Amino acid sequence: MQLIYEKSTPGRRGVKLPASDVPVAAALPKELQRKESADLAEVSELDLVRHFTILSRRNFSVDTNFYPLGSCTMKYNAKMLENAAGLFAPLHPMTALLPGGEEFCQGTLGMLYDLGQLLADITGMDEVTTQPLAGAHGEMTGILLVAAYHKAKGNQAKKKYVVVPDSSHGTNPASAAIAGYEIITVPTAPYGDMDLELFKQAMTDEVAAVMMTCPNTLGLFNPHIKEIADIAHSHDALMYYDGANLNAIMGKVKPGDIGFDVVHVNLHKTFGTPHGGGGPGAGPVGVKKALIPFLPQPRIVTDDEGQLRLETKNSSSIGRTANFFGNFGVMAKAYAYIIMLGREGLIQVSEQAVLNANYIKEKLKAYYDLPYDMTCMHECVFSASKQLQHGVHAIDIAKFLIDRGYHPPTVYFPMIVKEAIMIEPTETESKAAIDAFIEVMIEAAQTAESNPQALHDAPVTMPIGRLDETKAAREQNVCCAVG
Amino acid sequence: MQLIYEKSTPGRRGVKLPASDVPVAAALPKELQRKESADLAEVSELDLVRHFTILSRRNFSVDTNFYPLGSCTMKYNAKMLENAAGLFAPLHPMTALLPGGEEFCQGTLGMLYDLGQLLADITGMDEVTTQPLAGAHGEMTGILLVAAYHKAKGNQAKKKYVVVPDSSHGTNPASAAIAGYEIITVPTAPYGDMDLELFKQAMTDEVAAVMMTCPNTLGLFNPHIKEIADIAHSHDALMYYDGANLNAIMGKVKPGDIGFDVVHVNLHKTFGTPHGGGGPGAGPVGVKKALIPFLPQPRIVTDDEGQLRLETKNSSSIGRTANFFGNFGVMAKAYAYIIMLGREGLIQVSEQAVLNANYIKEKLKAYYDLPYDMTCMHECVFSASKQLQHGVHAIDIAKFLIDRGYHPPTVYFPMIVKEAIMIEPTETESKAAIDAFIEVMIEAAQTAESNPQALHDAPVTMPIGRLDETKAAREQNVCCAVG
Amino acid sequence: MNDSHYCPHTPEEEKEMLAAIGVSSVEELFAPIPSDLRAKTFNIPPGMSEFETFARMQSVAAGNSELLNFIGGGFYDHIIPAVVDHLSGRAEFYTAYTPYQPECSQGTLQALFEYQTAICRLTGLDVSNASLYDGATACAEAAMMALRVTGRNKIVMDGCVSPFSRQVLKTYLFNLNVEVIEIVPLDGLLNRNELAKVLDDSVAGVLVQNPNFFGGVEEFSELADQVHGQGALLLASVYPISLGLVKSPGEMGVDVAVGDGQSLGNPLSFGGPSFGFIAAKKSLIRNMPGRIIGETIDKQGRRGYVLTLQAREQHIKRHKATSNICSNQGLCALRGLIFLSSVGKQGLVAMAGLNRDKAEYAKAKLAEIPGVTVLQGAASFNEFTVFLPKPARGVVAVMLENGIAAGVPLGEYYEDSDNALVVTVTEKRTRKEIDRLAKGLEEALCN
Amino acid sequence: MNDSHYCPHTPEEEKEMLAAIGVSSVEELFAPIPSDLRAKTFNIPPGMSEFETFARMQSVAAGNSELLNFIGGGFYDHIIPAVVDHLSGRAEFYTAYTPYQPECSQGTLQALFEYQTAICRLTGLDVSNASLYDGATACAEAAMMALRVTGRNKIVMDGCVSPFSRQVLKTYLFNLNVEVIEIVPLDGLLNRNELAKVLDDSVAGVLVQNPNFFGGVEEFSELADQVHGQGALLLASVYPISLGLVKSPGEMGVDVAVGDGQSLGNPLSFGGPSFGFIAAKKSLIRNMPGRIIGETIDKQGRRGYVLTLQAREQHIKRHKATSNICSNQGLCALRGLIFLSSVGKQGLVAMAGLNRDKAEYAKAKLAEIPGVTVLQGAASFNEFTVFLPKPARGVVAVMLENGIAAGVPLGEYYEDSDNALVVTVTEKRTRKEIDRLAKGLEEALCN
Ligand SMILES: Cc1ncc(COP(=O)(O)O)c(C=O)c1O
Ligand SMILES: Cc1ncc(COP(=O)(O)O)c(C=O)c1O
Repeated sequence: MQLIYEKSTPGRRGVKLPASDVPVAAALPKELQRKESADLAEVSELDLVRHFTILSRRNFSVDTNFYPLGSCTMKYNAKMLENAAGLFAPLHPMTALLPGGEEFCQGTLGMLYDLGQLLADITGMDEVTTQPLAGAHGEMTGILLVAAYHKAKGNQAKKKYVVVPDSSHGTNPASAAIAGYEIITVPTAPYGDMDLELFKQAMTDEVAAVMMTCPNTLGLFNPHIKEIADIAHSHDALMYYDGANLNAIMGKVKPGDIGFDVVHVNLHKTFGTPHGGGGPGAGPVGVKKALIPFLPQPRIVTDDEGQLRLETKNSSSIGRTANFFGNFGVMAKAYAYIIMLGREGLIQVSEQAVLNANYIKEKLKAYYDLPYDMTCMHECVFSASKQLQHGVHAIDIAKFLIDRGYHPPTVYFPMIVKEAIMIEPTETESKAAIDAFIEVMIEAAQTAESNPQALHDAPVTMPIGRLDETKAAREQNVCCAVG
Repeated sequence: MQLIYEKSTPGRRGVKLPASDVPVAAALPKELQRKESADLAEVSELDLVRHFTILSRRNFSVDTNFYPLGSCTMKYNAKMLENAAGLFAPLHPMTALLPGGEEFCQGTLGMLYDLGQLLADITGMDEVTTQPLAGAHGEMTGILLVAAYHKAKGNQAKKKYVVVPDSSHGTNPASAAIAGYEIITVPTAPYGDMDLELFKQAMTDEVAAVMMTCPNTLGLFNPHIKEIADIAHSHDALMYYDGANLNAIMGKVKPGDIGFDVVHVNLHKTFGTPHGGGGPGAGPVGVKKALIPFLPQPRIVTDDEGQLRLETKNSSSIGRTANFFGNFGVMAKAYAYIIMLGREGLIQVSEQAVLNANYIKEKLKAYYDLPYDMTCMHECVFSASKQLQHGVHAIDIAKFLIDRGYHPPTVYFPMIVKEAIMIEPTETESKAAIDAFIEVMIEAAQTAESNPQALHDAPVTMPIGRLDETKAAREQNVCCAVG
Repeated sequence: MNDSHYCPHTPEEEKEMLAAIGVSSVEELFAPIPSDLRAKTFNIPPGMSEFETFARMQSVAAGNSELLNFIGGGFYDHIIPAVVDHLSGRAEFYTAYTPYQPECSQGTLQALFEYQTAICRLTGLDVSNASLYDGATACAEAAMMALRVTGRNKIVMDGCVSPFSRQVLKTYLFNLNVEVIEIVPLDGLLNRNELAKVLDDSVAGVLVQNPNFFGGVEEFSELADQVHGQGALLLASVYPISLGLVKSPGEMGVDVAVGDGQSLGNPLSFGGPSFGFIAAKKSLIRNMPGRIIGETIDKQGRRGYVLTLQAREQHIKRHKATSNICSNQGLCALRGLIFLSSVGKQGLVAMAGLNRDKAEYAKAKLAEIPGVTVLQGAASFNEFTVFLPKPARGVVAVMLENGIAAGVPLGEYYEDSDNALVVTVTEKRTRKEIDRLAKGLEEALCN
Repeated sequence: MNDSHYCPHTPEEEKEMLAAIGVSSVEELFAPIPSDLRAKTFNIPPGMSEFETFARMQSVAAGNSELLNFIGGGFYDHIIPAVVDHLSGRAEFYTAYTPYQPECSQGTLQALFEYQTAICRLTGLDVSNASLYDGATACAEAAMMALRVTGRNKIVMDGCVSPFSRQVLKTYLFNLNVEVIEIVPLDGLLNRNELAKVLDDSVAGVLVQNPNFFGGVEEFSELADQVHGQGALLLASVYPISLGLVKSPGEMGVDVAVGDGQSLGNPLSFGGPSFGFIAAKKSLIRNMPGRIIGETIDKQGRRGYVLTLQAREQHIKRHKATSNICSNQGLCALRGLIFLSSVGKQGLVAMAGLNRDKAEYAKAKLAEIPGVTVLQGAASFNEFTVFLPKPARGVVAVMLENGIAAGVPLGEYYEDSDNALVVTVTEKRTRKEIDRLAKGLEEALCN
């Protein structure tokens, strides 16, 4: 398909702008002027609309395809939530930062405050900042809070390490590294959790924090989690909870109750925001009391009259992690989602998500190797090792699924499972949809035996086949040359 | 693709409704109760969303395909207009009909009034009613106004006929018939217009009205139109203007100036409303002064203080033609469209529509028979008679175009052209899009010679091929039996 | 022209195109219009940008007041699930035309087939078309169907049918040789004795409405038998949401059911667009107006949908067509289908129940007001008639000033009904709002 | 569970599924969680319907006031063509994930490639990534890029850079071994002498902003040479709409340009979501943070797009990655692309011109007010600094009460600036509104 720039015609105009009602100003000084106008698209509005409408149809998406992408919680998100977020479109964030400006923003500040409290209850934390802009951003923020905490205690100098299990998501070590720590990686034991013995060995007083996902990326809940937290705390290391898998446990267990000190929540996974083809999400961070003094600015607080105010100059704060109050539109969806589903609704979400994952696990374990065969939470991880005997890789199965109209599960993650196939159905899929998916997965397993080449050749029904990624990386053609 | 009912599961619930905050009422008397609940779909919201999202993709549409469907003016309609119409969603029409209610509806009543005036200027009429709900509904309304006019003059008894050219759209005679007239059809002369001699012969004092489209459905402007109107008027017959082709002439010629007494305007063709897969449209009717007393109720008038009021009890009125004020949402788009484009914009619309049609006509006339080879207005009509020599019909060419991603032109209309192919590109297509269409039309003509079977077999790229229409008409399976 | 909206050609392109045509200016293309016929004036104001236009439309909308809404009269303030907008807002649906080319229109065709199915199931009848303009014109179409089917030329209609529907019917028929008889209501119900007097074998159809304009719900099974006994058709206009609870037309033996589909997922939008529906017994299908979608197969046996029985229609039959309908209300019908599929089988029952419960609560509340009495003798759904101790017109006008649209005064539409008010309560109204209505009415009556 | 939102199973289905798993209740599936760890409370309020939730959100939104807006400070009130919402609102775009599977994600991938192209062309640089979180974090990412590229650990930044960006940068870097030097502004511009004093070969990067927080537009070509002379990178944060008029970072020799994309088709939305952009010279591509889309072909030679250079990223490189970015602001970047493609090449220039013309008009108008002076010495785009005869804080607070957000008082962010106010005027502001600002300010100063 042509690029929008290839559809451009020199001189063609786009949307009409208002005519000016003021005099034309004297030109900018020559040396400040742009020489050549940026060569943006020059297309009619119809051509623009056709281009992007047709382009959109070259995506699989939750609204068109079952999308059991493990670790990503690709649930259906109610359309009303999109409308709700739109209500806030015209509100300027600087208003709240003007002198006396909070008064004019009690609606939005109140919503953020309430959302913080709801998330605090869900995660068992004492206060939440909504500023971080995604899960990884929350992780970095959280680890910076840990650093500020240790610094305030005067022992940051000796705190050099963050411990992560080898099953952790790549953002965990990356965020900790960006926040200034070295990483210690602890292997996973055969029972599917971080090896407790090796963990104990890794723990010293130089460890600033332990970052865990619970349930972990294998979809398993670590029964030793409290013990791990106790050990960490005994070294004055804080426990960091990666909330990417919160969809499994709402109302069932709270990170704050089981020893965690800092939590981020991926609102876009659990709470009502579609993934946008790669964001925007939001990664609010909840903390236990001891960490509240370090929360980012501006922080929403209530004054004596119950009015919401902004704390902007708390010198113990880590400062700002983003421009304003976070991805407010995402927060609006999360807030609406939580108040709509309510207590029972959220519990059901977790129950049904776990039910669906276990159902798939049981139905498929005769066809695919299940390295950790136990009750899972909201997702299950298979290995294509059986299929590999026929030369078929996880990626081949993924591509076969595409031909059948299914977005593939996550493959090759977690890295600790060879040829991993990580399936997260979410709670919003109907049994019929899940059964149909199971059928296709079985068909893939059978085809792996009967006709492996068919899997290597997949996909054949898409406008393009498998792409040459090496060429892409070598040529680094990241900007259109035409036009 | 499965029907939504085939995707249903007994007991599955749809959207959640508010919990009741009032007591449960005593049941309806038994004999008034429904016995079995209507067997509506029972699907999850996700399944619902997937169903209709995927279903939508089984359509060609202006936003995805060039759609040169003659007589239908399938132009691009600005997205802003959709948003504008949405602004009025919560307003109840009965409000205006309550005692003193007009006061609370000055915004909407004012808009309708202003729109009426704008349309009156465009068509050269004295007043416009916005009540009719589509073009054909406008036609019926217009002819009923004609009947009321003749009745008021006391000579309705002798007025039995409505005259239409044989090139007229089917709705014209159908509307006149529904409004109580018999139809006299006048053939088209070789010069592409209603045969003037035959017309003169048809005209008697028994004729109530002459209905014409101008430019006509061949895309030709009738140079004798004034003469025709004069003849009609000499028999006290009124001239009715089918405004379906208004896109050709805005600012260039006004029906009211050239002898027409009643006009309907298809807002959905010319003025900013997409066709909705078959409506809603709107067919406001404009009239000359003599017909104003008969306009439908409620009629919007201004009182002494310039406030807008509703006239509801004018006994000379034909009454009501629809529930309230017409398809208000469509009117909102038309109003916004007209004020946005403005004088120059509307003139350009017509100029560019005519330019594009003539360009296509010139480019294709070497390949397709052009029965009326002259300057056309906004559309041009070819015949597939050349192709018929190879056994290829207009419908085969249409289906070939589908395979190439083009919505076919109108075929087999106007009926007076054998194997008609009626092309209306509209003003919103870019030259590149038009050129590409021309290429494909040429390819079709060449394939008709080289490989007619390929055209008979088309379309092959769609989820279904040509359907058995006889079976459909015979079996009359118009309601799903499943579920 | 490249400064205009939505006309894309650059000056260079225009030049090329003119050259290809062989003319030197666009103006030349208008030569076929005799110069003395050319427009002398064109007084449309200058245009503006998209941004300014939208701002203008916002100020138009702001020219209306928001009111607490207890009015119905054919249009009802119901919940519209968010999916309705989102799905009907798919460009492929709303920027397509009537599905004349079935291979590239299966989206619209299948959806309308599903719509027809929903309407059949809702009304308990066999066949449905793909929409009519609105509920009022649907009444007229039903009457014309009866005229066609029976070959007779008399229509009897209950005066309890919406005055708007009756007016539209009379307008449609005024220039035909048809007699229209209206039965004056008796205590807000069909006067069955009066009807019996005029019902004979010259009658083509009898039109009733359920619930009627007073809010009354009636049983018409017996009437159906009487009407059929005279070889006539029973035509009923129904309020679709009520069919979650109320006996369906099919269950009553109605031949043709019609109604307005606004309440099914279409916004009030100051009166439109909505859609009309029409459903009938199978035997009447060839006399149906408008488009009908039918199921069929292609050569490979794949199921698909087409416009069927087109031989009834104007584009084939011209003046002999069963109706003049061309563009209709396809997108609104699609919204209706999405609405019905979203609330679902149980949801419609629940929604209907909510409406009735709230209306009964309101009824009881209003009946507590000194001097206010409720019309007795008829069951009701979500609308009911109350009698005030003074003319309703003035009371309603006063309450409007206080932001409450309290109901529709009947005096405008019926004789000797000056004190009667029809109050509508949908599921959107909260108990608090109903209490506000009661309080407002009580206060207005004290004035 | 079938009464819950969005959890579709019927009780029968749930039973079947539990049987297939071999457990007798859903609760059993939570057995892996030790019972003493289970939540003891869960104080979320009961749920409500979609309809009620939306009504609640409307009342939240109504809790804010509408103001006439002359504030910027990083977020700008620009026109958003209606197509932006409609096209980015295509479900296939917004309900997809990061395009890991290219064959079924070409929609997102091609769009982001086009986005990268737009950003390169706008900034005059060679390569762009597929978005960053926002403009402030983009500054921090640019600084970290400079640290990585040079292996040095000192960042110099102009105090004229947005205080928010500077704060974010410092937060990002506070636990790294990095020295951050801020140059105190001189008359609202970069103090080049001070900068020269600290610029040596230990500096990794110098961060400037154009137009800066005071509204001043500067030429940095010479600075680029000086910075390059020390082997450091010049990093510039730019306001994309200004690039319709103002010399681009590429034209000035900037190495890494960043900025906030909110002004490109993203609503103010109380601060987000927007997106950050980053563009750089080709040689720096392997040090870019975040996702990058690259063009390639399949076996049949068909062109397609993929996530490329993934070896930089966290999911491959974990703690050695160039950034921790995973989910980003894809949809906002798409909006940016649609915005830029909708206004188009000429439109962006025109829009920038309108902004400047309106701001210059406002500048002149405000300068007429007794006691008000305009900051001299710098050209400006659509923001400028004025000095009031009294502290701006109080004046702004008074004007807020009158519905005007008159500007951002600088005293909060800079020493000795209590009387300074930064006023922003976008193309959305009409002359009338600007006149209202001037009148309002004059009145507020009289108090
Ligand atoms: C387990 C886990 N942790 C962290 C993240 C990072 O979250 P985000 O993409 O919001 O930055 C993800 C996202 O995929 C994840 O799956
Ligand atoms: C020439 C002509 N007249 C009348 C009509 C009828 O208009 P509508 O479809 O709005 O009823 C049409 C519609 O296609 C038409 O093309």
